[in-house]
Amino acid sequence: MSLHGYLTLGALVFAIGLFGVVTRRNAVGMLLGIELMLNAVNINLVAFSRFHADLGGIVFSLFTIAITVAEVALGLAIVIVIFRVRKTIEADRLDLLRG
Amino acid sequence: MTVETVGFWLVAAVLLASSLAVVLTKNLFHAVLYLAVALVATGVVFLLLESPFLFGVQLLLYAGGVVTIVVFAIMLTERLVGERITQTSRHVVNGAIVSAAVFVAVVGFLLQAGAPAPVTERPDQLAGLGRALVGPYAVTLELLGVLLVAALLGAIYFARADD
Amino acid sequence: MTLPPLAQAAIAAFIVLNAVILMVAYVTLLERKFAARMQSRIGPYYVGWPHGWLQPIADALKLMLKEDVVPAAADRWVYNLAPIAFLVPCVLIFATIPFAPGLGVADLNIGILFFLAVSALEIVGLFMGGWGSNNKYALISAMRAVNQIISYDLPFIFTALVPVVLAGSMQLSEIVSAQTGLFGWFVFRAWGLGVLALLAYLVATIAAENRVPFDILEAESELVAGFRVEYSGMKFALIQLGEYAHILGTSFLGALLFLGGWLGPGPAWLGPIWFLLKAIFVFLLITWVRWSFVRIRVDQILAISWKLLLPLSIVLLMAAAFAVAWSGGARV
Amino acid sequence: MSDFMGGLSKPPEPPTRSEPSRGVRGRTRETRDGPRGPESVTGFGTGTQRGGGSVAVLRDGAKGFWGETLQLARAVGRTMGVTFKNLVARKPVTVMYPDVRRQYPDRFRGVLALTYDKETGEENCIGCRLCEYICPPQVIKVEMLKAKERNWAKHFTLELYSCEFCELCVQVCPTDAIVMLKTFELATSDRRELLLDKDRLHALGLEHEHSWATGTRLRDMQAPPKAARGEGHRDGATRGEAAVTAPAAAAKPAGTAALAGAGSAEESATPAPAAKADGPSTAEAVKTAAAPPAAPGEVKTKETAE
Repeated sequence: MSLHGYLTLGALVFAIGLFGVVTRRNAVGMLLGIELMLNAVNINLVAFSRFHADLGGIVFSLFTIAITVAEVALGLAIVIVIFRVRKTIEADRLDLLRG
Repeated sequence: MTVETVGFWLVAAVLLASSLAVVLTKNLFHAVLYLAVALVATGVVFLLLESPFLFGVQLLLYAGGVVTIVVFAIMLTERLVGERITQTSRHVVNGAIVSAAVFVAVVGFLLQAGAPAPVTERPDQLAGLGRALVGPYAVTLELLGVLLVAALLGAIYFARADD
Repeated sequence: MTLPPLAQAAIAAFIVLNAVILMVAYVTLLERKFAARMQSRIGPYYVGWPHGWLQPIADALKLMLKEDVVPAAADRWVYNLAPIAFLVPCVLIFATIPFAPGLGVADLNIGILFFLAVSALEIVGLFMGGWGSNNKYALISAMRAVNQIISYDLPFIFTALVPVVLAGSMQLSEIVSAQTGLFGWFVFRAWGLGVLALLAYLVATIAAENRVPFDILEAESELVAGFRVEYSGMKFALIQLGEYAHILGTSFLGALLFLGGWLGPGPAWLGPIWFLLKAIFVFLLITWVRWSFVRIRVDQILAISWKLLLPLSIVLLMAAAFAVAWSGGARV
Repeated sequence: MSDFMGGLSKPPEPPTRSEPSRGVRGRTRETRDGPRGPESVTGFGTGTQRGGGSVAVLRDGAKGFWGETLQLARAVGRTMGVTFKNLVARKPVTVMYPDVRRQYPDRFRGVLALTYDKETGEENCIGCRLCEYICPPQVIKVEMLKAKERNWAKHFTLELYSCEFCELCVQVCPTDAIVMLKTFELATSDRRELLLDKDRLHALGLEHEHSWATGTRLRDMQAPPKAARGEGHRDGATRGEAAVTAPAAAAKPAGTAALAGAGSAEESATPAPAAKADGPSTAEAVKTAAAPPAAPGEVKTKETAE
């Protein structure tokens, strides 16, 4: 399989994740979309690393994975706080700053 | 058709189908389960790319960790028992247009670039990774540690019981 | 005639799978006998002479013949898939365990990482079952399970990494071969670090497998049977099988990491038997704990993890790394 | 403020939501922390001194992190030592039940049955309905068949599925007709089979070994001193319908009548001694009614004093 195959796969997953982030109303649903996008990025990084015989890509995707876990933990903590305060996690209803 | 090619198409199909299910399915819990499938499929893609170590990390942190946390959040924020948790989507057409545009742009770049020659020599990945993490990327690793601590503190601060 | 490597691997996997299932069946008998003696009872006795050795077979038959009840309000797909999603990782962990030099499905060079990663997937099947049943008890159980797994996976991983640091390899066969010699097992090595690590490993194992005293997620007195309360017949059997396979797998891993795997006196062919004996020793240790204690509270479980076990395991890991660095790669 | 291991030695804290407000909580915390002194610095208090009503589950004396860890280790060792001792040192006590039967104790309270007279071979039950009256879950139904020599039970049904095995029916039976058996084996897949009629009860009585207790024996055991009988008799006979409907009982030794009176006295809730006993069990009430004659007088003086 050529590098292009993996990159196209990554791009497709990225697009699907983007679609999820844009269209979901639920905050958790949006987070899931972000997860997909980050995954797509990882596929790209690892594919480049493999086809250039450079470990940098793998190191980077390791960092990405670690950061993603932190991001998810933090994001969900925020979601839980929002739920406590507003009793909903629908993004459209979180309009406290709208004035 | 080598084993790798067959495997790639299979995994790609699973990955794309489950990703689509993540963003399209109505039930939030099902979406998380599909995400787990997608993450495992991504791990298998890593295997195909000869990075078994990353496969392990992916399973351990993503499928074992992230999915668990998300499920926990869902259980905390939704009234579950006796009720179906549904989530609707908005601006589906616009979203599809945007993501399709992004995809086309990326693939456009890809088409212009030439494919690099596949490399044949394979260094010992595990040892190389270890050396890389404490060698050229040592500072990054430390920064990552700081970031994780900060994130942990932040999560605890946000999610603490308000007393 | 030589078979292609894929077919060889498939045959090996098939043999290991069946051996695992058989072992799991008899491990349940062992546990029941052991527990019975601890409580001055006899345990299974009637099915099969002597001492009810056919009991596991009878149990399996009974579970297979039982009616399979699906709750009307269950989330059908999730509910039906959950036992499989639970069982597969639990059995898959045996794929990477070598039972003797060269005897095993795959001796990966990331063996232990594979083991930990796959056993972390078990939780997915667990909360699928808990959620899919559409039952309050099952759901509460799943929430508690998630809570507990998040808390105990980290100490479990860190303690399992101590032998990795000492041996300097993630490959399980390498870890074993680093333990040769008199008092070469990692329990005895590294100035007592090994014993502490084994103890921490055992506690984390018990907690990660949700056994008493950490079994809040199936607490019979409050949650009936936890996440599997709605399961019956074959699906219940699959869940039980997975649970015991997981316990057995971690016992094997413990024997391999700390007790020198197949090393022992006698000729080489005794190796797998030594290994099995050591694994059963670890399993009996866990069982002993299980039948000695009462369940402890949720907050205590979390406190033990975060305030005692996690710092301890991190300190152990760091100490092991320092010891290795201090000796400059020599045997610690 | 964190207690080591969630405070193994204290009950869980009350939910924080019930706290009135942030300010109040803050203040109470300060006052709580105050007297604890230097221990609170370590962050691993024992928890035994915290709050007012905390109960020390573990023994006092475990101070600080290491103290509690040591205590925990000791406790673990002790617990596992007990089970280990059981494992190696003690023989199993299991009785292989269907093959080997345990010797039941003499006063085993098992399934109920009706008896025949040993000499004449007649049914003992005279249909007096005392057991029906005294039965707390009301599972016995008796219908009397009047006859010349003696009375008979026309129907006698016992709903064993609701029986609580209190033995009161045995205790009041004037003719020792109903007894308990040294068996419990009545498992069935049909609830209706537990609705025992007269024939079945008699059959059971022939089938299994009887328990020690019969009405006569139990009453002899609890009988008051001789002087008390007259008083108890009059008390029971004048009050309560049980005594009226049980002429046979009245003819029996006086203790029986006293018992019958006690049963009815409790129902009518008159200020008799029996009614004073706020009923842990009817047997208790029976005993009180059959108490020495001084008892009613005592009660009366008590009432006048009040």
